[in-house]
Amino acid sequence: MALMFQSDVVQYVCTCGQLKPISLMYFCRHCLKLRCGYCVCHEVDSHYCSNCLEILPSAEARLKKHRCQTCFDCPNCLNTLAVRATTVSVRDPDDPNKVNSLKKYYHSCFFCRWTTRDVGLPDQAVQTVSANGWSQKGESNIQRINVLLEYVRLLGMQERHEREQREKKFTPRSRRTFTHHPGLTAAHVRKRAGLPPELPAPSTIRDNLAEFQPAVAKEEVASLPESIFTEELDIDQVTTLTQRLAQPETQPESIVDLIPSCKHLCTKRSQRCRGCEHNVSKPDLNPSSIKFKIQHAASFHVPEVRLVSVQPLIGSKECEIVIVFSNPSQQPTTISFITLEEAEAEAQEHTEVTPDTSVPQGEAPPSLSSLTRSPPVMEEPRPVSIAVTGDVNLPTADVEIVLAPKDDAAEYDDSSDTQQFHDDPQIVVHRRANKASLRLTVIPHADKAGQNCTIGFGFRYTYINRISTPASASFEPQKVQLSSRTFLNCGKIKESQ
Amino acid sequence: MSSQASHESKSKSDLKISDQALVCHESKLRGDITIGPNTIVHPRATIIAEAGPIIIGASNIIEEQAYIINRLRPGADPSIVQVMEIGSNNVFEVDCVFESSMMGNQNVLEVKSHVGPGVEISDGCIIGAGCKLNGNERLPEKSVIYGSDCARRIAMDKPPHPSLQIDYLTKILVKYHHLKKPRSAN
Amino acid sequence: MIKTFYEGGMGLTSEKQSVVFDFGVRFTKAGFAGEAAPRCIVRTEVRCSRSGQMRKVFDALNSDEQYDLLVDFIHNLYFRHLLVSPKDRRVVVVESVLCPTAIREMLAKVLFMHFEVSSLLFVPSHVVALSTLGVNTALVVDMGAVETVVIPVHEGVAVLHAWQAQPLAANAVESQIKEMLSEREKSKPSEGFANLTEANIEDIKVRACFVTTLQRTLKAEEGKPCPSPPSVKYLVGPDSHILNISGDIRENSFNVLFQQDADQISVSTMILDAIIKCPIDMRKPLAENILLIGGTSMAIGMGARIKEELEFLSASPQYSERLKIRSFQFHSPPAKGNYTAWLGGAIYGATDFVTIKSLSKEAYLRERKVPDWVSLIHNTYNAGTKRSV
Amino acid sequence: MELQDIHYNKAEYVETASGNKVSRQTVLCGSQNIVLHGKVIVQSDAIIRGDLANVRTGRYCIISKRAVLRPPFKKFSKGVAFFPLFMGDHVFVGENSVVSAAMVGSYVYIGNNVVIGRRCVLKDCCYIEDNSVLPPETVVPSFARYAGSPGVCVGEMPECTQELMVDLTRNYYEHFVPAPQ
Repeated sequence: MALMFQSDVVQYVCTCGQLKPISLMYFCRHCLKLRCGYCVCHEVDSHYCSNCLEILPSAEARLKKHRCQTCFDCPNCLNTLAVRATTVSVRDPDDPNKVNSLKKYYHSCFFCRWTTRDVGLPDQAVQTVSANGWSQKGESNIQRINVLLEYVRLLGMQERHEREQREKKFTPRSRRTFTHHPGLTAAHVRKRAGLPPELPAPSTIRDNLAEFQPAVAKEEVASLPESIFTEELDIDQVTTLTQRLAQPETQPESIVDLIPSCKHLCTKRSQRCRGCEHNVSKPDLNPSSIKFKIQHAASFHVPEVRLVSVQPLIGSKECEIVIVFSNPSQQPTTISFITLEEAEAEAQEHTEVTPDTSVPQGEAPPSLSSLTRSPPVMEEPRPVSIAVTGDVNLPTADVEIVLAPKDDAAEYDDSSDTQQFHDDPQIVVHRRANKASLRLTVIPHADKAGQNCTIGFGFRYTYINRISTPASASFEPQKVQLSSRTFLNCGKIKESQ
Repeated sequence: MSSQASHESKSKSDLKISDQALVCHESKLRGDITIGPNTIVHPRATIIAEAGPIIIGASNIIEEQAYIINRLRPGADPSIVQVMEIGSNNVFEVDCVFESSMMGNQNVLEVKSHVGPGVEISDGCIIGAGCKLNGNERLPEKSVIYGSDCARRIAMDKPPHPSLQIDYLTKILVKYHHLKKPRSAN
Repeated sequence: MIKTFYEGGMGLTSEKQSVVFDFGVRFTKAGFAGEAAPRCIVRTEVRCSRSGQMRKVFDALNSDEQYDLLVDFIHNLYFRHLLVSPKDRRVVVVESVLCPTAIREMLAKVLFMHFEVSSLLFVPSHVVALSTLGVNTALVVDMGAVETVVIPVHEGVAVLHAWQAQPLAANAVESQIKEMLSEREKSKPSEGFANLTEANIEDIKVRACFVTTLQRTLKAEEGKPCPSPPSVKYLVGPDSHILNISGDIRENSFNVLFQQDADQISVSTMILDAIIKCPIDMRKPLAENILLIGGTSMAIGMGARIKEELEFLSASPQYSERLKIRSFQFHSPPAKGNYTAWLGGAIYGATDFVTIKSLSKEAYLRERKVPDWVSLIHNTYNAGTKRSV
Repeated sequence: MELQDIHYNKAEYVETASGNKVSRQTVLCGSQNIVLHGKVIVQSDAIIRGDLANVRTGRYCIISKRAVLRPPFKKFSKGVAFFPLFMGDHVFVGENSVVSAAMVGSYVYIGNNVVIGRRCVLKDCCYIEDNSVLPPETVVPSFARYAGSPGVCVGEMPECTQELMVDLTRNYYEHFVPAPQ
């Protein structure tokens, strides 16, 4: 249970140099590399409301400023408001003697008991109240801001105009480079096709600019109310900063000016490998679904290491630890140990062969498909930032341990394994299904007593690559040898006697 | 421990349960306790009258793992009898602790709330889930305490009356639970 | 009418809205270009995934950590608040002129290399704040968390040699509140004070304190203080310890910004000094176009006090000789003080200036450097506005 | 670290045919209304209020010590009704937590000392951190991580939460063994 309890006991080294538990990593089946949340590209797939779980199409979500139109947050404690129904008696307009009962709705917070009635908002006749039902203050600003926007836009156009004139004069060909400029496409494609530029004439711009009224400063400023020196302050009637900032536009200072705010939407996101642009994870669209269209979690592809037991760790003394390897694949996997340095060198070596130089570290064999793409943008991998505080005696690299394939059906079948492995009983202490427990000896550094004993090792494992590359036209699954580096935190080192 | 046991045996006979009250057998009641009509005590609720009697009014709900204790204050004179009075229509939700000596009517102690000995609760207050009050004060009417910082405000209305819930519980609990008999020792 | 004309114009309307950030030491404003208010104003903090504690983003111990904190923080801004993919979207960052180069280089690296944004435009907060007014000359006073920065902007150009910056802002006020409280504690310790947190002090400042008038302060200095405003009972911590916030604290804690201590510097002298450092012909337009921005400028009574101070000081022997201006006028932008600069960036970011002036991803990848803002923007904005006059 | 064996007193626990391990120190009110779908562990002093309404859990649920599962009620104009409490498979409920949800999905982790208010809906694969308080009727979407009071989303769960929870609850069940004599 790497994540839930001790997320930092066993950590893998990601291609980008980050240390992460395997549960937080992805495996790109095209690059054959480990990826983590840090080195994948996150993309917003869909928007939904976390309360009503309604999905909103992106265009609509953008239009609604990424807020749900039916769910509201309490302006007082920011919890979600609940809709309450009441019946009110209304005198019938036609027959004064008749009394109709009418259903009315108001919003109330189950947490701090704030209600829309507290601030005098009238009850609504429909359950899904649109935000317009409660008038937003500060509307007056919007008009002015629109005027300002247009003004600065015109200035911008004027500027562009000048620039284009200049460019026409001096470097007539330079416009071509603009087509590489993202965003300018439509206007410039038009121009390249010989159509007139879409910019309005400079004279029109000037005329429109002349219409603009700049703001005028005034002598008067909001003065301090005299009453502040004499009247008692009821601090409970003054909003907190958190409450104010939840409504950035109005930032009300008094509790009575708080109005419910539409709930912010949530997103479902997909993750894309930044090396090859393939998705490593893509969730189902439905907000209630926990299924994935694409899910390449590292734990589905890379053998998982877990720490089982540790003998007391004493500085400079040999201590025994037991780790368990489990095989996530449906095929037998062979693993063998290598040192950290070897694993790192192996990663580097592969990089040199790889034409994809922008991904300087990785275990993958050269992949030709990357030649056709523009180099991906990626941060430089970092050196691993963990200090090893114990040495580990690893079996030599020629000791190969075969892990049985994972068999989902076996989970329900408790019959013992019939397969025979020719294991060295000194190393392999136990086997069960797709798992093998191994015994290693660790020598904690004597001078690190009181600290955690961190050990590290690399291991090679076989991986069946089922992706057909254009280079190898055959669809035969390819068996490749990959390597990985892991760091184990074995616990506190005791003082040596 | 032995002194506590003797205290217990002495006070067993002091348990007074109104005949309209409903006290589940699996609740733990110790000491001089009076339970008013229509009050419901769920299984595994604990009421301990240590420093003096506890008088619980009508139509209260005391849920499982609620812990109401009239505690002997450290250093207090044990000869002075200190009475804990709980009014009517209060709800003590799961896992709440009430140590104060005074509660009015129609209050709610939400799940895992804690009211220390120095806090007097007036009427219509809600102590939110997980809120712990340990000061010395009297909460004004319709106070609401909520959130991790025990923020407070005054509500417009009192919390809803628990009578509807009591009606339902009275019907349902008798089917499943043995009850402590009114006015008798257990 | 301008509007209809515009819509027929550009091919830009179909483009994704640019994202506008204003990273403050305490609060960050984030939203979209062309919108009237930021989508969020959040504390510049991230929750550390290991410890669960909140970390202030700009309190990093080293540059690697700084980088990681920025990545985490901006990731949150995009996916929890703005809810759009950062990749291939333009970014406008409103930055202080005094922002260290290392920070802006790092921001550029984070945005380009980690978030793969398509272009980045740094705009100086003091200059873009003017686009919320449509003027091109103003004296911009930015009162933030750490410092107050005064920069005169004349015809769209920041008059850099005249700028003033002093740590006279929210932090100073909060230390003052703390000091005044602890002063009283010496004689009468209370549990309320013992349990007081930084967040409480900020809360006290926001909810109980205000900026008093110069009149009252002068009277108090003469030894004839006016009666203090009523005190406030403030509850601290879950045990609701009562802390008494005296009228003195409520009224006078903001005075720390206006006291001319040993160094003879206050917010008001900064403003006057900035004016004096400008050429004579600029002085009057600047004094008549003062723009107060930043969260601290939102304190109740701040504008009135600054005005009073300026009028008083300019007539005092300290300044009367050097400065002949006696009248000061203030702008009221269509925004709250704490996001005025952001709004400036949002207005500016919705125009062609973004396409013209931004640093593109391609250019950044070639150079791996951000040109200095002076060469990037100020002459442009100036050029544009000048022609319009 | 791989889970270590958790030993229990053999005399204290009852193991049913479907593999449920239920402590005798629990209060299962209205046990005829409680359905535990197999390999469920209910530890000492846990309370399940089947008397109020039906309580149904899926397979491999772990109800820790002193946890309370309590069907929620809702007030109507005419009276009060208690609603059943449904819980999916592979759910972990931490110690001292009070769950009054209407629905708890599968692969949900509820930490220690958590309050899940009345009629909350916890979707699959969500995670409630220790000491959180979810006000009544809160909806926690899938893969969300909630904390605080009131509980708010503080982060996300990894994509393989389902596998992690299956692994956790299975392992827990396998390591929950009688103390050696």
